[in-house]
Amino acid sequence: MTEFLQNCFAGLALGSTYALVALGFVVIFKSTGVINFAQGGLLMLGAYLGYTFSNNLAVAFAVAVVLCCASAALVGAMFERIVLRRMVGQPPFAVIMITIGLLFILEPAVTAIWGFDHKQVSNPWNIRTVEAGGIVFGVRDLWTIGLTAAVVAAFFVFFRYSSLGLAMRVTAFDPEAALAQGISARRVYATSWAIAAALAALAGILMAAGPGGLTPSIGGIALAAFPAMILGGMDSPAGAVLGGLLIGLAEALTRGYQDQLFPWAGDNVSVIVPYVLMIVILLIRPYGLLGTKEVRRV
Amino acid sequence: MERVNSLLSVRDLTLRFGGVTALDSVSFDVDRGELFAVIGPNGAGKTSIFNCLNGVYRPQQGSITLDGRSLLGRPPAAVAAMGVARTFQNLGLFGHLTLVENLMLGRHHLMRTGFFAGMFWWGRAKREEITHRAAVEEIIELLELEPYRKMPAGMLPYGVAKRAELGRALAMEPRLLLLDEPVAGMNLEETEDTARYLLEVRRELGLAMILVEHDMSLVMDLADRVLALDFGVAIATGKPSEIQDDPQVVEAYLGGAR
Amino acid sequence: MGAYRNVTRGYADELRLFGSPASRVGLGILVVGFLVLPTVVQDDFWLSVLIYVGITAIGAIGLNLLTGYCGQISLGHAFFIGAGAYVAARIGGEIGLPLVVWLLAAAAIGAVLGGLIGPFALRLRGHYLAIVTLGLVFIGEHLWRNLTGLTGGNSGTPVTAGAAIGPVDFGALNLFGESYSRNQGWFWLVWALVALVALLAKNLVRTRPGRALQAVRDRDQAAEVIGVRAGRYKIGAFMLSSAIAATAGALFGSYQQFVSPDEWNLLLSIQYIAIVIVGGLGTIFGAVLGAIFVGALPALIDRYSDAIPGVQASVGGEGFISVFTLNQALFGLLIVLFLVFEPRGLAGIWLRIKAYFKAWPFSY
Amino acid sequence: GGAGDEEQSGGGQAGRPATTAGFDGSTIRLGVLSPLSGPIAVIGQPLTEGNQVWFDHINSRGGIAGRYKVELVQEDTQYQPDLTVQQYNKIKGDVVALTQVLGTAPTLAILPLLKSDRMIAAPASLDAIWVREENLLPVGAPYQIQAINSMHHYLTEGGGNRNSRICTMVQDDVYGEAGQEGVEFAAREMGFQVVNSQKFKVGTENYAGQIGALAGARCDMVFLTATPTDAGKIWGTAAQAQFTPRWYAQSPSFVGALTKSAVAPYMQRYVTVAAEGTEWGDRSVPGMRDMLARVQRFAPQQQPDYYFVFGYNQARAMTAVLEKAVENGDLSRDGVLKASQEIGTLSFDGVGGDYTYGPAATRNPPRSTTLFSVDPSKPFGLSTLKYGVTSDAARKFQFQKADS
Amino acid sequence: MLSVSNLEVVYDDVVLVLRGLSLEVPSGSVVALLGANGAGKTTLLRAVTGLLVPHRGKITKGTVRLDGEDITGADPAEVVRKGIAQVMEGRRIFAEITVDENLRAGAFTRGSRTEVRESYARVLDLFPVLAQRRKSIAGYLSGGEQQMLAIGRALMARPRLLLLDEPSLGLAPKLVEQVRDIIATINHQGTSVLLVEQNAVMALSIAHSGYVLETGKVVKDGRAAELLADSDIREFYLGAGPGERRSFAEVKSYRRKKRWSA
Ligand SMILES: Nc1ncnc2c1ncn2[C@@H]1O[C@H](COP(=O)(O)OP(=O)(O)OP(=O)(O)O)[C@@H](O)[C@H]1O
Ligand SMILES: Nc1ncnc2c1ncn2[C@@H]1O[C@H](COP(=O)(O)OP(=O)(O)OP(=O)(O)O)[C@@H](O)[C@H]1O
Ligand SMILES: [Mg+2]
Ligand SMILES: [Mg+2]
Repeated sequence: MTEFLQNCFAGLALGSTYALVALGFVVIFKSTGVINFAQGGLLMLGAYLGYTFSNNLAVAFAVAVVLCCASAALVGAMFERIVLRRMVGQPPFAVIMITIGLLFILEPAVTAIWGFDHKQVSNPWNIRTVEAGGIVFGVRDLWTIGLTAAVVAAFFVFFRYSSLGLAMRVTAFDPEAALAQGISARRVYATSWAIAAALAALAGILMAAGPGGLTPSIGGIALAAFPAMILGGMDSPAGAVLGGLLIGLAEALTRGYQDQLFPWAGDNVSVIVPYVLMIVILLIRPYGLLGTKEVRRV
Repeated sequence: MERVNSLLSVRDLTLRFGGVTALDSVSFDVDRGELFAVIGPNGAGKTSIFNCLNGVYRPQQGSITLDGRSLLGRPPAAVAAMGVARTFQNLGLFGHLTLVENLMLGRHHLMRTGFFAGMFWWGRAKREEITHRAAVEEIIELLELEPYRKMPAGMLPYGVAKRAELGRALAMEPRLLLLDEPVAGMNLEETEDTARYLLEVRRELGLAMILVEHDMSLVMDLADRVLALDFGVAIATGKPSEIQDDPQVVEAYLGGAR
Repeated sequence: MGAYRNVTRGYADELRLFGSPASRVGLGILVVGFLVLPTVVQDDFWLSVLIYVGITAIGAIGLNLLTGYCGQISLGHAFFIGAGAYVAARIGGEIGLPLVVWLLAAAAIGAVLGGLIGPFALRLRGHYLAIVTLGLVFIGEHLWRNLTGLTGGNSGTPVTAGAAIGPVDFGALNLFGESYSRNQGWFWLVWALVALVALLAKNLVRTRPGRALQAVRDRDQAAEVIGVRAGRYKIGAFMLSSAIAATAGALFGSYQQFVSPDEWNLLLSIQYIAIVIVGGLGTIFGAVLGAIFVGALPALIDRYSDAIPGVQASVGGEGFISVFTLNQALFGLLIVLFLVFEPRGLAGIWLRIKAYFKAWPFSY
Repeated sequence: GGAGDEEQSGGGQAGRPATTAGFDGSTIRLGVLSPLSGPIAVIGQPLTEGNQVWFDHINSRGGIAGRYKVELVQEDTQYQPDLTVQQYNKIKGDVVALTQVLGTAPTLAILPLLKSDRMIAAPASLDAIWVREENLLPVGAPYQIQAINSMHHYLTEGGGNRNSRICTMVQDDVYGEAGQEGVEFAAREMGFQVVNSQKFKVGTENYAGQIGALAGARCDMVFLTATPTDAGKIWGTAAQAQFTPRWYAQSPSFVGALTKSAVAPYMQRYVTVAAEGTEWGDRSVPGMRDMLARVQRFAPQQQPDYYFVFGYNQARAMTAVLEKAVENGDLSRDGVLKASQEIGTLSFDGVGGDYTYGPAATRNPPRSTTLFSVDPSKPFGLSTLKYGVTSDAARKFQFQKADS
Repeated sequence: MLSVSNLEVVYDDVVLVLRGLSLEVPSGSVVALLGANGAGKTTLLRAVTGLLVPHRGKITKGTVRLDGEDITGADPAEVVRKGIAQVMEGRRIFAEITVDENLRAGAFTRGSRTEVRESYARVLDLFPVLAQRRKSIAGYLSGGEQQMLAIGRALMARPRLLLLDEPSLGLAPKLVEQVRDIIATINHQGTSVLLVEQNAVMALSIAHSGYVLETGKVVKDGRAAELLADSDIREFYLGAGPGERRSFAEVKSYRRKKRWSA
């Protein structure tokens, strides 16, 4: 039982990270209708910025976290300023490709500045743990879960009380008609990119503060968060959180029990469990758990 | 009451969306060669009738038969193959394809070329392209669409696009033609043109047509019979002149403007 | 203006692919270039770059049929490429059947695997479908690592599939008393296949099935209503595109002579997406242009990196950025600039140039 | 000695080989195909630096045979097979041989080309399949040997016995499989059971599941095959879970930077690293003393790193081949290939194990492994625990040709 | 209030669509804009609201002024803030959200919540159907219902100047009358209106003045009553006078293709 709970905890911690990344995907999808392939690059950038603040500038870790989120947000907003505003009303395909282009720029830029070697981010958590009821809780994991919960709560409050959520959706759906309502597509894009980048940076610094330290491959987690986003429904923030947690749990539990449960499926089957789960759920619910159905009428 | 010359027969058609009853036990017949009009206020269920005929919507109740064969439960493509063609209220052209290609698509169900034959081009695929292209050119001529042949449909002026849609429907060589507001957004001149095309088509091909239209003068001038709907209920059927004076129709639909 | 330009003697005339004198001249130049290039550029580096580019172009044509023409985004292309490579390894290498057989077998198996997506293609739309196909890459990678008999597992497998058609062996070409290197032979083989696949694809998109694909892309419900079975064409597009992908994969494996499971990753899929978008969605020519751009540009930068200031050509050498890093960043930058300037891709630029010359003396 | 032909192109002379591809009569050019950027660059760069320092040293003495300077032609492969093929094609006409090709898949991808071009290459990985390939010039004891000797050490001096609960944790690729193969071979030879094996994908974010499973299996010892990023996370997770078996880790799992992380104390207590040669800075070993002097001279900024050592050793082996080829008066590809079969046993002066070359079929790689414990005060963070372990089982291990 | 002078618009850098067009919308008036398909009516509205950009269009000459202030090429969001709202051609409602949300999106630029609530109530009052379907997804509405929603959405912005692009399109005759009355009411409440219509009878019956557009140029303008009396306009837009309308069933297969220009 403790082992099971321990695995669940691991799943929640991992799922929280997924949720943050998936939330970033959703924010951008909601406002532009495209998948942002650069999310992993933003995450990587955020993590390295956090490293610089925490290690090179030696500010307190909490300050470093805030600074890295803020500066990542700035980068996101700048991207809108330089590139995206020119793409209003252009086909989504082109915009998707631009996010891929951005990824191709971000990755080498980060490695050109910080290099490829292993970095350790100074942070107060490291591998510290607390124990309760026979279960060991990693301090960083607890913080990850806590911060994710806080961010998600703030996120929902913000969307509840601002008209931005609606503005995002209508901009994604028909930027021109949104403009005609006085909704500035540019501002919507800038805001959503800033939010997504900040979320990515937070996920990045939280990961980098773990035992594994920081290497350029950190952005790879964005791939693992795809199923989380899809499973929840691409345009649903709540879905992203739910999807993230589900995927995290599924992954951790299969890792723990794959030997007992499906020894026939190959040694490392937990790697594909998120995708299998996603595919099964999509067959039942084609728009994810909480996504909105596309409207088609003739 | 069975009609002798009936092509389409709709009985007790009922369609609901959640709480909304779009169609409530609607029945009517369309004869061969008849121009049958459906009128009614916005949201009365006119387009929904078309969607049921086409197989886009599945009605909860009722029956639809074309020449004695049921249309219900067939997928839209199968209905098309049985000879039901249609134009759309909000334009249903394929925006990136040229006008000619759009019209050729109308002939899709009359052609056979599959993936393999298409890839290899020579032989049947080529012959088929040429014969059907000739048929399409006749329609282009009939509807005076010559100058727009190679233009992507998405860039056509509105009136032309509507005409092109009519052309695509005709290209399908249908037995029954469904027209959903063919002259909406047209000026008088274009409306006259469209009326002329419809009459010509009718004269030459003898098609049965169902016309949904809010332009009452067009309906009154062209239709043989009219069905008036309100909130999914058939409130009157009859000759245009009868319908025009029906108090229920005036109240629900025409208002002072008749 | 220009009505006389449209005078044709019949529809057959109008339907010709290379109808205008200009296009015939263009075709002639391409054919001559194709024949002569390997004898002029004997450099194995450039030939191998161009061979990879050609193979990629074939795969990209497949993806463009699916994504550009039928509107279904697929991130699973890498999976089918990989599958094709393994077919070549087993059928062409191990069993030793000839080129034509293993190419066709790869295509057939690719088509069957593509058909597996059918149920999803029918139920899912847009990005949801795209991410499911992404799942295919990961599930595929797991399979490739574990189906050791087929794939050699993690250690990969040699691919010894021969490249001979009858007596003509492209791996060691002997023609008219001249002997040509493996890379020369492969250049001819691959680019002839590019031309063949492009021609087949072009024929497809201008006939009934191709129009149906595009109708499904533009408006699938309207397409159904006029008699196009949208579901069938979606599945057909998946099958066709994966058949072509598998063919490209088989060529890839056979040319490289060795493949391992790490190669069929998401990056490869993304590269294909980049190619079709940069090249221009919905144009066959664009897929080829895109492949050349994406494949040859890095090679060009790599080759001439010494001339670029600030680039580090060797370990411990001068400079702050390595060739590849620069390469990747430049590549990203070019993609962004391109699409900001011309969202319709390279093919769009080409169209603009053509339009400019057609309209030339008159603006407006 | 050789025949006294005229010095002409086409025919060489003992000690005065004719010009050929990659050799213009005064400079010998050697290829390096390595990921010089990207995630694997952390390995490719020090390896290449190691090659370079050795050849700088040789050049400072006049070059090969005291006469011919060596120059490296470096190309970035990104660790991708297809790029490696392209880069190989780019440089093959310009080099005599390849002194480094990094990565199992990239090496396998150019192997057919090497064979048809009759070129030799020194692969920079410890795969066992290289041993029997004529066109390859491996150095060092393969991973299997490291694993077998680790098990030997654990059973004899590491506090374990045949009934200990021995487990493995390996990454899902060829490298991982090599470690697993070694442990399983040892299990048969030494008569113990592997009670639990975990595999993981490179770049996994969370190892709680695997660590949980290992802990659940009550492992006393875990043999780890990983790269540093993953190893750091794995040990971090284990430390958090308070799971404390004896860890034996294959050499590439470790990197000096790990000793600066919070996991260091845990590693100090529980981790043993299996590698070859001696610790960085150990002046009691002559080869290491020389190497340090050369690093000081040619690359003073070089951080301690055992990939550097590996590259250094590769260059040494290649030098022996070239010396032989020059002696034979033939630097052509065939000449170099022939020379590589004639060099016999080569000593690396204790920086690596002695390797018996000769024809591929009779090659005998080193069978010894040095075990290190983690010690942050050392230059590379490792201090020698036991130098040069050579178990009987390791001697018995047979090397097969890569089947094709 | 709105004054457009000498405007030239080019699409795609090549297609010249407006050729020196000038037009006035006096404060407090309803101005009708008539013209055949493709004459450039929609283009004019786009030029006023700054929505040319997504269509690759550009103003190459001329100015647009709102109350004397130059707003040529201004940011669309800015234009809405200055009090111009428009009902776009083709409805362009947001299909995937509810009717209610569509209406609220229309009020995006407005600050006061109470005022928004007032406008909301007023719109639902004008279009009772929308009140019934408040929670429905807008994309499933019938064509006419969508048109009502588009008009309602524009009204939510409480504009000073309302641009209407074919508001009667697809509406039932009775509703056309209602829309006409609504426009009149809005106008009485102080909003100026520029009305683009194919239904010339309807447009001229409430307009104070009107313009006729032909290939990007104004070919005729004047007070509504004058235009109603003009014989060409009667022939091409009104179908002669009431009672003397010729039946569509008797249209000759040839047409008099007269144009004012060219
Ligand atoms: N797919 C659907 N989901 C929900 N409601 C629908 C759907 N299709 C139609 N409706 C509703 O059914 C009713 C009838 O719609 P329909 O489109 O048939 O009207 P119509 O008579 O064509 O009106 P109009 O003249 O405005 O085009 C409307 O109230 C509409 O909102
Ligand atoms: N995005 C565009 N690119 C190129 N040409 C365009 C574009 N939009 C419109 N046009 C052209 O500009 C001309 C005027 O179009 P506009 O839409 O303004 O006409 P309109 O008077 O509103 O017609 P309608 O009554 O059909 O709505 C047309 O010839 C049209 O083909
Ligand atoms: Mg309707
Ligand atoms: Mg218009």
